[in-house]
Order: sequence, then structure tokens, then C-alpha cells
Amino acid sequence: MISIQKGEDLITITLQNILSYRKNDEDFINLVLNWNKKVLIELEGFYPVEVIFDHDEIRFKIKDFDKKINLKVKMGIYTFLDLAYGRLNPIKAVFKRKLKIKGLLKIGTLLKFMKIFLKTMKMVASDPNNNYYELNKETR
Amino acid sequence: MTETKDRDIYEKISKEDVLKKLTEIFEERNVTNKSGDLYPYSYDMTECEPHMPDFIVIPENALQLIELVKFCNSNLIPIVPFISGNNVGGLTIPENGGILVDFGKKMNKILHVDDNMMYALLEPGVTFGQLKKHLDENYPHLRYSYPFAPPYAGVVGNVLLSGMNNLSCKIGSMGDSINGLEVITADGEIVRIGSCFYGKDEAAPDSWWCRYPMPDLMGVFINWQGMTGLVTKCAVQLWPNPPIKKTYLAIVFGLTDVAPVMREVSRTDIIDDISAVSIEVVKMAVELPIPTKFSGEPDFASMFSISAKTKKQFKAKEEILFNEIENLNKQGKNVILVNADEFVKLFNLRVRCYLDLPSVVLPLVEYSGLTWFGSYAPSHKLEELIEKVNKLFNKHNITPFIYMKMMKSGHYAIFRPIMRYNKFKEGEEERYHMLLEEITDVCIDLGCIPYKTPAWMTEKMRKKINPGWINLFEKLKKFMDPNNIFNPGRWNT
Amino acid sequence: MLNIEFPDDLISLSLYNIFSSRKDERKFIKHAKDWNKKIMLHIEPFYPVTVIFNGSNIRFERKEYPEPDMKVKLHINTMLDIANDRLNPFFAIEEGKMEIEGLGEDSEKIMRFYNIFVVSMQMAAQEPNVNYYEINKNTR
Amino acid sequence: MTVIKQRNIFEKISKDNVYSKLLEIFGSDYVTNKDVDLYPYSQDMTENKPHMPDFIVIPESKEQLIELVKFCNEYSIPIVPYTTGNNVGGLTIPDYGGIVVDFGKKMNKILHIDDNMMYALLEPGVTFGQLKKHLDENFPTLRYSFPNAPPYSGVVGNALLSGMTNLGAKIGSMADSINGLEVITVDGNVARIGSCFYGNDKAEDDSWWCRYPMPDLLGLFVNFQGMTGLVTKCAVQLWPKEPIEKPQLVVFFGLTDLGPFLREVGRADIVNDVAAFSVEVAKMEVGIPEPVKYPEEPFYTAVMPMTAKTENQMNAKLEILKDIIEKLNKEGTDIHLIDYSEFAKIFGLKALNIYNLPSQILSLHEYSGLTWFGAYAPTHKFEELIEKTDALYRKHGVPPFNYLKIMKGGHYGIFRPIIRFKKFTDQDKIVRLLEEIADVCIDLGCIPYKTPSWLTAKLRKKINPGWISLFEKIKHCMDPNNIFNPGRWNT
Repeated sequence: MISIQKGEDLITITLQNILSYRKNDEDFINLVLNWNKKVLIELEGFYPVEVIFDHDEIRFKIKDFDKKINLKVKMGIYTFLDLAYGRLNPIKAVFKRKLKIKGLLKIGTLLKFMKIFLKTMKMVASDPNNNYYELNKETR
Repeated sequence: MTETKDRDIYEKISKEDVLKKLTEIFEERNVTNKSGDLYPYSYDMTECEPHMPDFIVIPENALQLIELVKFCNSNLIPIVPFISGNNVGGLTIPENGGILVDFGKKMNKILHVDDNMMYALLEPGVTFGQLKKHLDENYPHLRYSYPFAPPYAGVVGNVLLSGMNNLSCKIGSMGDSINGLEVITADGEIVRIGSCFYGKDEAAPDSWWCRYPMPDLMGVFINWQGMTGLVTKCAVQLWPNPPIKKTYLAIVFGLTDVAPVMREVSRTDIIDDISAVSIEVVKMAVELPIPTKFSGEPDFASMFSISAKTKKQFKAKEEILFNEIENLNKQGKNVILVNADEFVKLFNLRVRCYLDLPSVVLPLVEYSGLTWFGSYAPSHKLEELIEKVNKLFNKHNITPFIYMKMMKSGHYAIFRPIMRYNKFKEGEEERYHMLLEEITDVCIDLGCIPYKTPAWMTEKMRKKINPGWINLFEKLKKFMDPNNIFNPGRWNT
Repeated sequence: MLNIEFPDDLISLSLYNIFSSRKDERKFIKHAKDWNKKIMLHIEPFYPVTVIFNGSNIRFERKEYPEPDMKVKLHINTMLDIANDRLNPFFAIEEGKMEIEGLGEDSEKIMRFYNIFVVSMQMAAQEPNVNYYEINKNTR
Repeated sequence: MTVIKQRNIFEKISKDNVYSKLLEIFGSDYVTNKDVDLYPYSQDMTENKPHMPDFIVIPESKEQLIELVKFCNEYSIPIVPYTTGNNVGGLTIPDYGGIVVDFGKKMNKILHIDDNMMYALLEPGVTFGQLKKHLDENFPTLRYSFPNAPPYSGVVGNALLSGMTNLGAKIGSMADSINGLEVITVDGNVARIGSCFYGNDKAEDDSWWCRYPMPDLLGLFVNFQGMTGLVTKCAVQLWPKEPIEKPQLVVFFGLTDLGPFLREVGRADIVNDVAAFSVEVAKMEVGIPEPVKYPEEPFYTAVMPMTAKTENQMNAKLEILKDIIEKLNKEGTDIHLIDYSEFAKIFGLKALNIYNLPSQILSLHEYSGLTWFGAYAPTHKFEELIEKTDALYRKHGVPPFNYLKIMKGGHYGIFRPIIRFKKFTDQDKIVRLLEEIADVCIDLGCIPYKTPSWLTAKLRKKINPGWISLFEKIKHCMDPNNIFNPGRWNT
């Protein structure tokens, strides 16, 4: 069971929404548990958010970032959506410099991040809107 | 706040006799004077001062109401029409007591849907949810339009009070979507207005297709808040339901840049509906009790809904929208345009309640209190309005919640600061009302015209309106309702 | 100098309009005068009209003549394509968009027909709307 | 025909005293009581019975009119508003005499064009030609819309009487395009109605942008034919002018093919307007004095203004239009689509008159008389209306001139049989035909607009009593001494 900090700004809310999607799922927990890495995600046009994986916790920061960041990921909102909706393959994105990554050499970290984040994002995107309709079915 | 002019409404007849008469007209089970039953009708979501009605009646036909009106008119008893009490202006609070007529329970039939001339003939109690369901199931190629209101709000009340819906950028105020009315006037006469006006007692169901071109008697009942008669039937226009629909979300950085963005896009005449909300509102949807805006976050989110008959037409419209946004960014605006459905899914599905109307707009109903300054606004004043109102919100340190729309291809705008608060928390209501009054003064000074107006607001307006208008208004009210029985107190009557 | 009879049906009126703009033009007179031919023109979806060239007179009849010297059949939109240079009349014939009977080997006939009908049509189409604005200038 | 109840309007004051009062208000140059001056105001193009006014006045300011209204109300003298007298319903014929107020001469200023909120603030005398010229020269990105009327007819009258224009398929009745009014009511009060209602004596020029959301007093003056007050200012909505224009022509070989076409194309929401005419009208346009339809010719032709922001948008619209026609032809109609501007060049440029509005529909004016039954119509009755009126025309040996429109995205239609006639010669025959047409159409649910009083007399028999008594009450409340255009709607 992973606990995820509640977001209070647009981007963090989004990241939280995505990551929470699998917080009870075995594989996800195994990936995240004790990963203990700091990833800085920046959506161009908005602002960077630091995602801190700390044992069984995921926290976020939008300022006073830590000195030591394991991975820096930067992309535009359209790349973000294209990746989520499977219109763009992450590897291609990296080569096309649409997905800019600092720390490419730490290939392990990168791959794990992709498993944790990009994969989850795609699962969220492909999920039918059920849960929403659940939450106000009585009103439709 | 609303002053309730004290008026003894039982000079001419005793309460007991009134009850007797009501039971005679509506039968015992449809009449009540038990305070337990009366209480819920004595207030609404707003801070407007509550007042108990003396009776609730549940009518099922016009004949009963004719009898009621004649009776009330000769005995000077107030009549207050009520559908679901969802208005945000204390419009159905019986300021002088009297009889509250609840249409929502039994006079809520969809009488006719005209497939060819595209209208629906409704009783006053029909709700948005009910109409949508009926159309989706029986006339999937037709649609109505829906406001920023829960599905259990009333359709007829919304049009009679010039509400605005999610086709507003195309069709404008709902006041222009009314094809016809059946009304009971003070003398108990039943009047059919609009193209349905032929025929002695009944009109053919296929005759409710237009408001004009005969002398326009309909105005006498539009935006009058029930002060001129009791509406018993209303025909509203429907629209073709195009196969392709999509909503775009414009994320706008910079406090006032949303104004030119909305103005420019509305004039392209390709958008069904344009609405914009403060970013804080988007965040409210995610259950942040008191959301604050962080630097780097955009200021407004604007939604553009596009529909089309064919792919080609949709692409053409999309292209026009993209070009418009591109131009705006070239001119130094900072706008990011994304597919709303895609974005919302990643962001948080609860936000969909803004997209799929009618729906319970969660951040609103999760509070016990709700009030607003809802107004028609000059679109060239939007920048100034946003800035000044935002300041006021911050001064009172209340989360800014601004909702805007562009109407009828950009001919005018809607400016609506909204406040949610906790009704039962000591001092809360007063604090919010103070802010609301300050907002009202600023907006009216800038030319905004409030709609669904509570009495304390019309009082402010009366000081600014030209005397000729006031005279004509008073003259007409007196003449339509000499004994002031129809929803007295509205517009300080 | 030719005289062209003023007709009173839609299609003849169009032909009248086309011809009369050229009726004093030397080249046109040269071709039209003393041609003494009956040309049946069927503009679909409308009806056949026979144009009768007789000495210096041009008349129109709303019917198919027994044996006209030429029969031409084409759709109104094909006619407009030709008139506005979007379609070469000879391709139109090849593609079967314009059916011509009685063309024979008579090159003079082809020439005259081409000049009287096709050229006039194109001239009418190219002409700026001047004369219309003349008609109406007082009222605009 | 019009019943003129005799009424002596100079009981309370002598005609001479009225005259001197008028001189005092308007000055000697702008008041007349000479028959030669009065005569042209005593009649219009229609068959409606002429009646001489007693005075013509030419106002230039609201103040003069306030004084006039107060005076006339005190002495019960009729006031008839007049712009250019181009209505086809005898609406400005002073049935009881009295004073005709001619706004056309001096109260004809375009007071303000609001580029942002897209409206024009006008005095009652402004004409369509004048407004078009002004916009083309100063606000090329904006447009107004124009009726099938000459350029010298009045904009404000058209809007106040729910006229329809060449944006009708898109925006519907012009009454929905009124943003605000300044009106003088019977007690001499000046009421500003609409979003311009703030401010004691003056409204900001940029405040005339909407009719709602306050209690709708504007209705009291819409379609009342001047019976409730004197309108002195009116704001009307303008629209963005789209760069791409491709008018289309549609020909209909089946008598009633027009019906389903109008319904379908209206809903499709792709054309600005559909102006459908009997083929006789099209022929008349290119100068056939007495057009007859030959069996091979189509029954109807429709001209449709189409505009778009981009080529792609135009093509998308045309594609939808073609699909509609294909679908209908599969169902048995015989309808064909032709590019209008191209066709017009071949056919005769005069035909563009019908499209380039406002323009002089010449041939209508070669006749001394013109009348019509103009009505808002239920679109599912189009076929029946066409067939029945066609039969009546033939019975009376008059060429059928029908004019149809589809309004506001297909929500309702316009059905308008038009009749030209030579006054004093064949007038009686025409009147009979017109009455028969009126009866048939009203029975089918048509609602006439700009109604002459002989027609309202018929309507009153069919309208529900509640409406009539509310109408009477409001008229009485607004004009107790019946001074405002008395006789309209048989008041």
C-alpha cells in the first residue's frame, strides 16, 4: 500500500491523480516500494514538480527542490497527452527530443520511471470514465 | 438585506377560511399549513432572509389555479410560484407569506415534442434531467441546452428568467427561445400567447412554434419573476443534435487575458458555448476546500464546445479555432489549447461535471450556502471587472470564483462571481454578504445588469435606472396585478 | 447588325442574354449572319430549346425541331464549367459531358458553333458585373 | 376592408389651434396642412383605403416629440409615425386623420456603431441603403442584414414589426435583434429600455448591447405598429462579415419540392437565408412584364446566401447541402443546385437584384399597386399552402408570386403570396383573391405580420379571448385616449 500526498496545484493534482490510479496494484507497489528516487517533471509552459519516491510514500514539491535529483524529465503538454493516449512512443519521443531527459545514462532509473509513470498514465487514459459516472450517477 | 414590508394579508379573510377554500380547490392531500412542511420553502441556498409561507398547495391543472387566482385576487392573498427552489436569488421566498404553489410535484409533464418545428411544450414543473432523458430516449436527433445547474432544476423557470445554457454562444439568452406561453392573469383569465394564440379554448399541439409576429404580449411575463401572472404552459425551442461534439479547454495565463480570448473566439461563430472559470474553481472540483492559486499556475480555464454534422465541417471549425488561438498567442497572449476530455481524464474526472450538463456541479452542492452576483455584462469591460472583483475576493480573503460566458456570437457577455459558504457557521453569512454587496456595487457601476435579482439588489438598481423605465414598470405591474398578489416583494413591489 | 428575338422562358432568356451582349460585334455577326441553321440545345436538368439562325435573325423555340442541323446536350453545371474555363469543351465532348450530334466533318460548322456558343458564353462569364451596377447605381 | 369608425378628432380643440401649436413646436418650415403635401401620406402601394392626415410634422428632436405627445394626449389628437411609407399593409395611413410624424427627413442619424458588441444605435429615419453604405465605408468587418425591400425603406420599422432579412435562416425574426429602445409614452415620459436603462437622462453609447435580463418592457413596443408609444431611438444587432461568399441557386421542378427542402436545409444550419420565389418572379426580374410559367420550367427557384470564414468551411457547408439534395431526390423530389453568381451572369445580371440587397426589385415597382399576405408559417404546412394558393391564383388568372423563407435554423417559416396590380383598374379582383388567400392561409395556421386592419379583423375572430382582452387592456393602459396610430388592429 503506497500513500500519495494530495496535490494542491494543477500539475501536482494531475500527477497525483495518475499515480493514485494503481496505488493498490501489486506490480505498482513492488516497483515503487523503497525505490527512493527524486524525479523532477516539467510540463513546458507550466512549472517543474519534484516527485519524491520515499519508501512507501510519494510526495511532491513545487519549490525549494532538492540538490540531488535522480532524473529530470521535460516535455510539452501535447507530448504529455500524446504519450498518455498512445499516439507517441516514449523512445521515439526521446530521440525526437520531444521528451527531454537529464540522466539518460542511468538507464535503469529511466526504464523504471517509465514503468511507474508512463505506463500508469496510459492506463488512466484508456480507462472508460466509469468512476466519474459512479460518482454522480444519481444525477444523470 | 431584503426588507420585508409588514403586511397583514388576512385582513379580508381568516386563515381558517383560506385553508377551507384551498382544501376545496386542491383536496386535503395537496394542501398543507404544517410548519414542518412549510419550513423547507421558507429559505433557499442564498443569504436572502427566510420567511415562512402560510400554505403550500400542489396543483395538477390550470382550472384549479384559475380558481385560486380569482380567490386570492379578491382576498389579497399573495401567490408565490415554486418549482424546485434552485434559483440563487431568494426568488421563491414568500416575503409576505401567503400561498406557495409547488408546480414541481404534479404539473411536471412534457406535453408535446414537435419533431419538425423543434420545440417542447412543457408544464412548469419539468426539470432539465427529465427533459434530457426524454429527448435522449425518444428524439435522439434533437437536443435542449443545459445551464450550470443540477438536473433537478426547472426548465421553464430558467427560460422565463433569461437564464443561459450550454448553447448560449450560438443562441444567446434563453429569453429568446420561448415560443409560447399559457398564463393565468390576475382576473383569473387564461391567456395563450405566441403562435398558439388561435383557437378559443385549446390550441393544437403543433401550433406552439413562434413568439412573433403579433403584438408581443410575451414580454409582460419574461423576467418578471412571477409578478404578472401564473405561467401554466411554456413552449421552448429545441435544436438538432449533431453527431460530432467535442470540447476544447483553453488554459489561459495572465489574469485578464481570458477576456480577449473569449471575445475573439466567440465572434468566429463556430462555438456552441464558451464559458470560463477561475483556476481555483477547477481545483475546487478536486475537493480542495480552500484552493489557492500558485505562481506559475494559469489564471483561467475556458471551455469551448464545438459540434458539427460532418467530419469535414468539424475539421473546418477546429482549424478556425486553432488559427484564432495562434493569432492570440502571436499577439502576446499565453494560451494553451487542449482537448478537454483527454486532459480532464489525466487531471481528475470530477471536473467532468462542468462538461456533462446538466450535472451536479460538485464544488457547489458540497456547501450548505451558495450565492452570487449573476449578470449580463458588456464584454469590453471584462478585464476591468475581473481585476476589480478579484481584488475584492482577496481583500476579504475568500477564494475567487468567477464564472463567465460569451453570448450570441459575442454580442454580450455573462459575468458571475460565485460564493460558496457554510450557512450554519457563525458570522459566515454576513462576511460573504459584505463581499457580495461590494462586488455588486463595482459591477453595476461598470454597467453589469444582474438577472434573477434578489430584492436587495433591485433596490440598488432602482437608484440607477432611468425614471421613465421605472414609471413604465410600476404602471404595468399595477395594471397587471392591482392587488399585488403575484410574488409580492420581487423588484421591491 | 443582327436582331435577336426577346424570348420569355428561362433558358432562351439565358441564350438571349449571352448573344445580345455581342450582337453588334463584327466577329459574332460574321459567324451568326446567314448561317441559316437550327441548333437544338438541351441544357439539363432543363428542357430543349432550338435556336434558329435565319439571315440576320436569331429566334428561339422551346421545342425539339424535326431534324435540326445540330443537337447539343449538356448539364447546366457542365455549361458553367466550360463558361468559366474550368473545363475544355473538347474534353467535355470526349468525357461525354457534352453530347453533340450532327457535327459531321464540316469544320466551318464546328468553328461557327464554337464561336457563337462557347465563346459567347465565356465572354459573358468573364465580364465584370459593371452593367448590373449601372442598372442599380441609384439604389445602392 | 378597413372599417373606419367615424371620430371627430377636433372636439376638444379647433384645428386652427392645433396648427398654431404645431408651428410653435416644430417651426413653420416643418409643419404643413396643405392638401398637396398631405396627399402622398394619405395612401400607400396597397389596396388599403386612403385617408388624409390633417398635418404633417417633421421632427428633429425628442424634446419636440415629448411636447407633441403631451399636447395630443390632452386633446386626443391621433399621432401616426412615418418613416418612408414602404410597408405593404397601410400601416401609416391615418385612418382617423390627425398628425403624421415624418421621421424620414431629419431624425435619420446613425448615432453609434459599437464595433465590439456589434450593434448600431439608430434614429427611426435611418434607411437600409444608408446603414449599408455607412458600414461598408467605416466598419467593413461588420454587416447588417437586409430585407427584400428597396434601399430607401426604414431599418427601425422593419425591426419593430418583426420583418425578416437575408440572415433569416440564421438569426430568425428581426425582433430578436433589437438591443434597446428609447420611447416616448403617452404621458410624455421618456423610457429607455434594455441594457441602456441605467443613467437618469442619458445612456452611454456603449450601453445598448442587450434586451435582457430585466423585466422585458420591450415587448410592449414590438409588433404594436406604433400603438403604444413613439420610438425615438433603436439599437439593432450587427454581425461579423465573413470573407467567403458563395450564393447558391436551387431549382425545383416539383410544385411542392420546396417544402421538404426548406425544412432540411433550415435544420442543417449552413445557409444565411433562403429566398424562394415562384419562377414567375425570377422571369419578372429579367424584365418579362407578364411572366407565365411554361410546363418545362421549374416551379420554384431559391437563392441562398452562403458565407464562411475559410474555404474549408465553405466546402464543408456545400458538401452538406449536396448531401441533402441527393437524399431528397432519392425520396422523389426533382431539385438541382447551381452556383448562383455564375448562373446569374449567363442568365442576366438583373437577377442579382434578388441577392445583392438592399436593391430595387425593379419590376415590382413598374406597377402602381402592390399587396401581399405576409405570414409566419408552420413549415409542415408548406406543401398544402403552396398547392392551395396556387389553385387560387389560377382560378383568378393571376400569375402566382409566392415568396417563402425558412427561419432561425428551421424553427419556423415564412409564406408570402405577393400580388402586383394596377390601381383603380384590377384592384377589386385582386382584393377578392387576397381575401381568399388570407382565409386559406390563416386556416392552415399562418400568422400574418405588418397586418392591415381588415386582416386583424379576421384574426380577432380566431384568437383566444384571453389574448384579446390582455391586448385590449395593455393598449388601454399604454394609450387611454387612443392617440397612437388609432385604427391599427382595429383599435
